[in-house]
Amino acid sequence: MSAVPFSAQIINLFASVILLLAFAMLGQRRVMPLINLFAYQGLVLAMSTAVVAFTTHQHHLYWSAGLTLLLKALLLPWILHRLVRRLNVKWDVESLIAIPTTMLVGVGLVIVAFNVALPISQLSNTITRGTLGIALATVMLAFLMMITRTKAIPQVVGFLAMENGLFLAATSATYGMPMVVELGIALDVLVGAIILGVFFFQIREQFDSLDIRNMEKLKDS
Amino acid sequence: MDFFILMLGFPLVSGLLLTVFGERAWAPNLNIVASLGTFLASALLTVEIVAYGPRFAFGEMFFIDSLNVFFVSLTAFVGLTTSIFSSPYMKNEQEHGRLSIPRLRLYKSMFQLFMFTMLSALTTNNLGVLWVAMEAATLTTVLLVSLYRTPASLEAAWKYFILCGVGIAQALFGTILLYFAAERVLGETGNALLWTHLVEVKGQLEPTIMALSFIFLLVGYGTKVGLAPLHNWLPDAHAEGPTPVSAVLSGLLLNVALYAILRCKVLADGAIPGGFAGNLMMGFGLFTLVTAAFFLSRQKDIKRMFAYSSIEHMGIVTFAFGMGGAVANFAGLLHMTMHSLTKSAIFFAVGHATQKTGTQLMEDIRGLIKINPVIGWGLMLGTLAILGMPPFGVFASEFMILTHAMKYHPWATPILLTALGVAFAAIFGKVQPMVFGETHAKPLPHAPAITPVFVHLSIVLMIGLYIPPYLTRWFHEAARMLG
Amino acid sequence: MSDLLSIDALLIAACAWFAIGLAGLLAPRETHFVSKFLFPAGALVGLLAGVVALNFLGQAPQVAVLAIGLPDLPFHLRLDNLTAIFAMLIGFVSVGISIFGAGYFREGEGTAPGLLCLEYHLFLASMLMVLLADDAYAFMVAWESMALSSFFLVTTNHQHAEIRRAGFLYLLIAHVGAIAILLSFGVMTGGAGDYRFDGMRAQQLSPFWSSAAYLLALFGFGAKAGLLPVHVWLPEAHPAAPSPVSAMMSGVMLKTAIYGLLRVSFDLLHTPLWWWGVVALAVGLATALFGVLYSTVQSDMKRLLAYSSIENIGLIAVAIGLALIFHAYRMEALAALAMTAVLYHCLAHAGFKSLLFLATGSVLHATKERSLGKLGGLIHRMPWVAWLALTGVIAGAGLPPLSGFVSEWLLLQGFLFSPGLPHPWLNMVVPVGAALVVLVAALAGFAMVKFFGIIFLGQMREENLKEAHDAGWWERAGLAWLALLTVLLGVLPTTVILRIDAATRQLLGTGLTDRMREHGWWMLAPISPERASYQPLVFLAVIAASVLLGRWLVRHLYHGRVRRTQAWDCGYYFQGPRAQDTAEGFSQPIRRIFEPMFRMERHFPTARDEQPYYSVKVEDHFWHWLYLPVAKLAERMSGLIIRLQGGRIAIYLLYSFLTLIVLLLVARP
Amino acid sequence: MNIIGLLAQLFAIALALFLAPLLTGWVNQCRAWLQSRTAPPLLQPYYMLHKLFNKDVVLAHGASSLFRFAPFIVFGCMVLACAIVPTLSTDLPFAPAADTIALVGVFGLARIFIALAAMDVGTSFGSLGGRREMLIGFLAEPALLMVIFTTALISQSTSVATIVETLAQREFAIYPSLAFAGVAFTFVSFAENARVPVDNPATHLELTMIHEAMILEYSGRHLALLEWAASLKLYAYSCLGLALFFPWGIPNGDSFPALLAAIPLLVFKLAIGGSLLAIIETVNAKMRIFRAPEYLGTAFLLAVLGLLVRLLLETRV
Repeated sequence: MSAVPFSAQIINLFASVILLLAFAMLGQRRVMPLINLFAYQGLVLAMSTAVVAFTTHQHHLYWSAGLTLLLKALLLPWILHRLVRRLNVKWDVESLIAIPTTMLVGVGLVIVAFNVALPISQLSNTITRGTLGIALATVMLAFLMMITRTKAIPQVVGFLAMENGLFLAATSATYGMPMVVELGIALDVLVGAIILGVFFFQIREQFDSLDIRNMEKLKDS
Repeated sequence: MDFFILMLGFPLVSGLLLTVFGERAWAPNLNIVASLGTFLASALLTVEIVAYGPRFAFGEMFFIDSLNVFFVSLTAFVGLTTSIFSSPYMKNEQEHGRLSIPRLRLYKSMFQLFMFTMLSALTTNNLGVLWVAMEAATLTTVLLVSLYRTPASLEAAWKYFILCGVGIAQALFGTILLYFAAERVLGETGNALLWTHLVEVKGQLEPTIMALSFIFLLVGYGTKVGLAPLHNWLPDAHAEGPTPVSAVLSGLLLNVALYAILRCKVLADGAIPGGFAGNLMMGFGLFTLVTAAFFLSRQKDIKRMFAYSSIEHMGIVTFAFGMGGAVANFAGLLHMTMHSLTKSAIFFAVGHATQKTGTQLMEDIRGLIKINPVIGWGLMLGTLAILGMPPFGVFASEFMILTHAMKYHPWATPILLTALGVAFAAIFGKVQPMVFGETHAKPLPHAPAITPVFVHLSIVLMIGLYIPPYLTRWFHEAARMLG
Repeated sequence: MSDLLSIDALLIAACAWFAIGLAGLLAPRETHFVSKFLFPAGALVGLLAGVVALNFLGQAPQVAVLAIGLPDLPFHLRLDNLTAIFAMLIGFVSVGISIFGAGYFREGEGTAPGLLCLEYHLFLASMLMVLLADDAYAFMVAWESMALSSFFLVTTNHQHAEIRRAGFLYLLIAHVGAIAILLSFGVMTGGAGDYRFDGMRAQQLSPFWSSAAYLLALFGFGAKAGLLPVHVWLPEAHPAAPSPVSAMMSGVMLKTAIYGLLRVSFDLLHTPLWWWGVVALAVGLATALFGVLYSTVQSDMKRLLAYSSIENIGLIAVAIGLALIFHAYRMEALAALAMTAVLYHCLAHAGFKSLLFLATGSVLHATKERSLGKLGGLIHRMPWVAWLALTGVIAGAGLPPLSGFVSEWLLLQGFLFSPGLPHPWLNMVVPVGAALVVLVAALAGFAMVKFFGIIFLGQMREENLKEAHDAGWWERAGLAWLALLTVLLGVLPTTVILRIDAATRQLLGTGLTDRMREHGWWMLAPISPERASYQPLVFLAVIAASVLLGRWLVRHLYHGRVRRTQAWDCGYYFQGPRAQDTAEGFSQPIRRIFEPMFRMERHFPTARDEQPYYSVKVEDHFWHWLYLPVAKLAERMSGLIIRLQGGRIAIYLLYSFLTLIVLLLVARP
Repeated sequence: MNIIGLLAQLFAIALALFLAPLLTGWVNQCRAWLQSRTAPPLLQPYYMLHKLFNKDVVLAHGASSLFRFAPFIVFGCMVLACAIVPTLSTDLPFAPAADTIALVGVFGLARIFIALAAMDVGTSFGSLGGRREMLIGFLAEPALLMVIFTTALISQSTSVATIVETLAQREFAIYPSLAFAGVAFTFVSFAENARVPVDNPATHLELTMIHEAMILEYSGRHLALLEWAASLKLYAYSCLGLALFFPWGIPNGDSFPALLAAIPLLVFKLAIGGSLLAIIETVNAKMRIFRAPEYLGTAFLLAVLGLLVRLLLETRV
C-alpha cells in the first residue's frame, strides 16, 4: 500500500474510526454514552475533513470542517444533553436484544456497502476514494440503528449519525458539496434538531415516556 | 417587475409576517391575499415563460422552464384555494375547541413557509438546493401535521418526520453521487449541481454511478412521493393533520417530490442506456398502485382512505413517467394536475363533512346530501372523478396512460386495470353510503367555503371534455423536456 | 331540413336534451314546471330524433369531428345505419317514457324533481352520444356518463339501504365492464395507437388478438346488457329505480350494449371466427333460460320484469351468435336473417318492456305496493293500465300478432337453417338450441301470465287496493304510445324490416329486402313464401272477424243475457282473496321441476307450529359460486397486504432499508 | 287471392266449424263403446252447444271484461288455426298467413287468454288450472317445435302447405325420422288437447284437472264457445297430424270439385284418428301432474332423436 499517500492513509484511518464509532453506537444501550459517541463521530469527521482540506487545498472544506465541528460535535450533542436532562431520561436504557446478531448484520452491511461502492471508488481519482464505501457503511449502520431502537432520542441520534455518514461521503467522494448546499443542509439539520426537541416534550406530555413503542396506534392491520 | 421574485416573495414575507402577527384578526385575510398574490405572480410568470421561453433568476440559481412553471402555477393555485377553504374551516375548528389561537398562527405562518419551500424546490436550478428545500418542506409540514397535539397526531408527525427524514437522507446520498459523477465531467466549478449544466452533459455522465445515484434518489424522494413500500408515513400524516394540510400534502407535496424524481430521471436517462430509470419507476408505480388498491378496502377513516387513494394515483403517475415518451409524459403531467385538483377538492369536501358530523369514521358519516347537498354532491362527484369516471379529466389522463401502456407494455395493462377496479369497488362502496342516506347532524357555526370544491371540479370536468390548445401546447412542451 | 345533415340534427337533439336537463337544474323544486313542461319537451326532442334517424336509414354514413376531447383525439362522430336504428329506438321509446314521466314524477320522492330531470335527460343524451361516437375516447366518455347518470337515477330513493346497495352493485359492474371494453378497444388498435374506429377497422388482427378483443367486448358489453354471469346488478337496479327509469334502462340502455357488441363484432372486427358465434349462442341460451326461470319465481313485480329483460337479452345474444356463425361461414343471407332478428328483437323488447315497466309504475303509485302477493284485481280499478299492459304481456310472451313474436319467428327461422352449416358438430347441436329458445319463449308466457294475472286479475288481495285509481292522462298517453309501437311492430313486420335492412346490409353486405319486396307489404317471407311466411294482418283480421262475427251471431241467434252471482268454484264456500294462488304458489311447479337451478331457502310449516307459516326465498347461485368467492379473495388479498401498515416505525424503516439494499444489489443498468 | 279462393277458404272454415264437434262426439262415442258404456249420440256436442247458447250467462261478481272477452278470442284463434292447417287443400289463401311456428303461436295466444281468464275470477281452482295449463304449455312447445323441425328439414320449409306438398307429391320415400316425430307429435297432442294421460276431459272435481279447472266459472254462451274452441283445437291438431304424417289425398288447388272430393277422405282419416285416440285414452291411466314433465320430456327426446336421425341418416346424398 505504499502507493497510497500519507494523507490518504490518515483519512482512511479517520474513516475507519468513524466506522468503528458507528458500530459502537449500534451496540450502545444507554443514552448519554450514545450522545457522546455521536459527538466523537462528529469530531473525527471534522478532523478528517480538515485533513482533506489541507491535503487538497480546498479552502471551502475548512469552512465545512468548522461547521461540522460546531454543529455535530458541539451544538447538537449539547442540545441533546440538555434535552436528556430536561426530559429526565438520562437513565433510560434500551432493552436491546441480540446485540451480537445486530453486529453480525452490521458486518454484512459493511460488506454490501463496500461492494456497492467499489465500482465508484475505482472511477474516483480523489485521494479519499476508499472512504466512500465506509461512508455508505456508516449510513447503513445508522439506518440499522434507527431500526433497532425503541426510544425516541437514540433514534434521533441514529438519524443524525446518518447525516454524518452523508457528510463523510460528500467529502470523500467529491471534496464537499457547493457551499450554499452545505449551508442549507446544516440549517436543515439544525432546524430539524430543534423541531425534534420540541417534539420530545410534546411526546412526553402525551405519552409519559419517550418510548416509541407507545406510538403504534395508527395502523391498518 | 419580476414576477418570479414576487412569487417567491409573497409566501416568504407573509410567512414571516404571520409568524409575528398571526394572531391578529386580519391574519386569515393576509393568508388569502398572500396566496392570491402568489397565484397571480405565478400566473403572470407562466404567461411570460410560455411566451418567451425558459429563463434564469438570481444568476443561475433558479431556472424556470415550461415544466416547472406548470408545477408552480398548479401549486400556487391549489395553495390559493386551500387558503380560501381553510379560513372558515379553521374558524370552525377553533369554535369546536380543537385549536387555540397560537396554533392558528403557527398554522398560517407554516402554511406560507411551506408554500415558499415548495415553490423554491420547484424553481431551483441547483439539485442540492432542491434537496434542501425538500427537507425544509418536511420540516414545515411536520409541525402542521401535529397541530392538534393529540397522541395520534403526534405519532403521525413523528413517523412522518423520521421516515421522510431518513428517506430524504438517502436522496442526499444520491445527490452526492450525482455531484460526484458530474464533477468528473464539469470539473470542480460549482456548476456540477446545476441542472441546466447537467442536462447538457447528461450523455457523458458515468452510467454506473448514475445508476446508484438514481436508486438512492428514487428511494429517497420516492418516500416523499409515497411509493410503496416507502409510503407508510403518508396515510397517518394525512389522516391526523388538519384537513387543509392533508389537501396540500396530497395535492402538492407529493407532486413536488415526484418532480424532483423527474428531474433526476432526465439525467439518469441521458446517462444510462436501456431505460433503467424508467423500468425502476414502472416497477415502483405498479407495485404502489396494486398495494394501495388493496389497502383501500379495509379503511375506516375517511381521510386515511383518500390518502391511500393519493398513493394509488402517485403509483399511476410514476408508472406513466416510467414509460416515458411524449404521450405518457403528457398523460403523467395531466394526471398529476387532475389528481391535485380533484384530491384537494375531495379533501375540502371531506373536511366540511367531518366537521359537520364530528367524526372521521366513515361508518358514522351518513346522509351528507341531506346535511348539505353541496358538500354531498361535491364529495360524490369528486370521488367519481378520482375514480376515473368520465367525463372527468382523471379519466382523460388514465385513458392516455392505459392506451399507451397497451401499446408498449401490454403485460402491465391487466394489472393496472385490476387495481383500478379494486380501488373503485373499495372507495365507491364506502363513499356512497356516506353521501346518501339519512342523518341527524347539526349545522356549522361558520358557513363552509364551497367555491374551491366546485372550482376544482369544474376545471377537472372541463379538462375531461376539452383541453384548451394553449394548455395542450404548454403540456406538450413540458412533456418534451422530460424526454 | 335538406341542408341540415342528419348527424347534426341528432347532435342537436342530444344538446337539446342536455339543455332541458340544465333547465331542470335551474328550478329544482318546481315540480309543475319540470314535469309538465320539461318532460314533454324532452319527449318532443325524442320524437324528432326518432324521425330523423328513421329518415336517415338507407343513406351513406355521415361523419363529424367535434372540437372537444383529447388533444390528439377529438370527438369523432359517425352516423351510419346501425347507429340510426338504435337512435330511432332511443327516440321513439323515450317519447313514451318521457310523456309518462310528465305524469309520474312528483314531489317528496327522493331526489328533487329538477335534479332528476337533469339526470334523466343527461342519461338520454349520453345514450345518443354512445351511438354516435366514432372513437374510443368519445365512446368511453359517453358510455360512462350513461352509467353515471343512470346510477344517480337508480339511487333516487337513496334513503333505503338496499337501493344504495343496488346502485353500488350496478355502478361497480358497469365500471368493470367499461374496463373490459376499454381493453378491447386497446387490443383492436393492434398497437397502432389509433383509437378512431376507422383506425380499428383498418387493422388486420391475428386470430388470437381479434378473439381476445371479441371476448373482452362480449364480457364488457355483456356486463351492461346483463348476460350471464355478470347479470346480478340487473335484478337489483331495475326494481330500485323509479319506474320510468327502469323502463329506460331496460328498454333502451340495455340495447346500447347490444349496439356496442354488434359494432365491435361485426363492424370493427370484420372477420369473425365461427366459435365466437358458438360462445355468444351458448352464453345467450344460458342467460335466456336463467333469466326466464328466475323471472317466473319472483314475487316482486319489477324484479320479475328485470329477470325477463335478462331473458330477452339472452335471446338477442343467441341471435347474435347465430348471425356470427353464419357470417363466419360466409352464409350471408342467413346471417342477414339472424341479424334482422337481433335488430327486430331490440326494437320489440324496447317497446314492450318499457310499457310493462311503466305499467308497474302506475300500479306502484296507485297502490304503494310492489309485491305481487299484495296486489290483485286491479283491472277493475285501473282498466286503462290493465288493457294497455296486456298488449305488452302478449308481446312479452312472444305471441302473435304482436311484436315479440316477429323476432322470435325470425330467430327460429334462422335456427332452421343451421343444419346447413359445414360443420358436423354445429349442425347437430345448434338445432337443439332452438328447442331451448322455444322453452324460454313458453316459460316467458308463464311469467307474463303470472305478472298480469296476479296484478290485474283475481280478487284484490289487500283492502287498500280498493282505493286504487287509474293512471292520469299523461301516464295513459305514454303507455298508449308504447302499446301502439308494440302493435305496429307486430303487424307491420315487412315495412319495418325493409327499413332496418339498411343496417343489416351495412354489417353483412347483404340484406333481406331483395326477396321480400316481391311479396308485398303484408307478407313476411324472408326467404320465400314456400319456405316460410307470416302475415300478421291476416292473423289479426281473422281473429277479429271471428270475434266480431261470433259475437254478433250469438247475440242475433240467441241472446246476450247476463246474470251476476257469486263465483261457483265447484261449490267451494270459502272464497276469500287468500284462496287464490300467491305469487309463490303460482310458480311452484317451476321451482319443483327446475329445482337445481335455484338456490332456495324454504321453511315448511309443521303440525306442531304455534304460528305455522311457509316461506321460500330464491337466490342466485352465481352469488355464491362466483361473486362471494371473488369478494372473499379480494378481502384476503387486502388482509395480507394491509399487514404492511402494522404501525411500528422500526418495521417501516426496515422496509425502506430493505428496498434500498435489494435495489442496490439487484438493479443494474 | 281471388274470390274463388276466398270462398274455398271460407268453405274450409265452415267445414271445420261443422266437423269439429262431430269429431269430439265420435271420440266420446268410441270411448263409451270401449268402456262398455252406452254411447251418447254422435250429435251430442251439437245439442250441448245449442243448449248452452240458449242459457243465460251467469257471471261471478269478480269477473272482469277480460273474462267475457276471452272466449271469443280463444274461439277466434282456433278458427284461424283451422283455416291455416290444410284440411281440404294446400293452396288456400290463408295458408301463407302462418307457418307451423306461427301456428304454435296461435295456440299459445289462445292458451294465454284462457289461462288469464281462469285467473280472473280469483278462485282457488281457477288459478290452479291456469298455472297448470301454462306448465303443460311450456313443456309441450319445445317438443312440438322439434317435431316441426324434423318435418321442416325434410321439406326445407316450415310452411304447412309446402310440407304437405313435398311429402305427398314427391316420390315415396321412407323417413325413419318421421316415425319418431310422429310418435312425439302424438304425445304432444294428447297433452295439448287435455286428454288422458295428462288431463281428463270427462271429469270435474278432481284436484288433477287442468282444462276443466280453467273453465269452471264459465257458463252459457261463453262456455259454449270454449267447448267449441276445444273441439276445433282437437280438429286442428288432428288435421295437422294428418297433414304432416299422412298427407296423401290433400289436393293442391282451390277448385270446388277437388275440395268436395277431398272431404270423404278427410272424414275417413279423422274417423280412424278419433278411434285411435279413444283407444289410447282408454288403455292409459291419468297420471299425476308432476309426471307430466317426464311424459313430455319423452316426447321431446323422441323428437330430437327424429331430428338427429334425419341429420345423420337422411342427409347423406
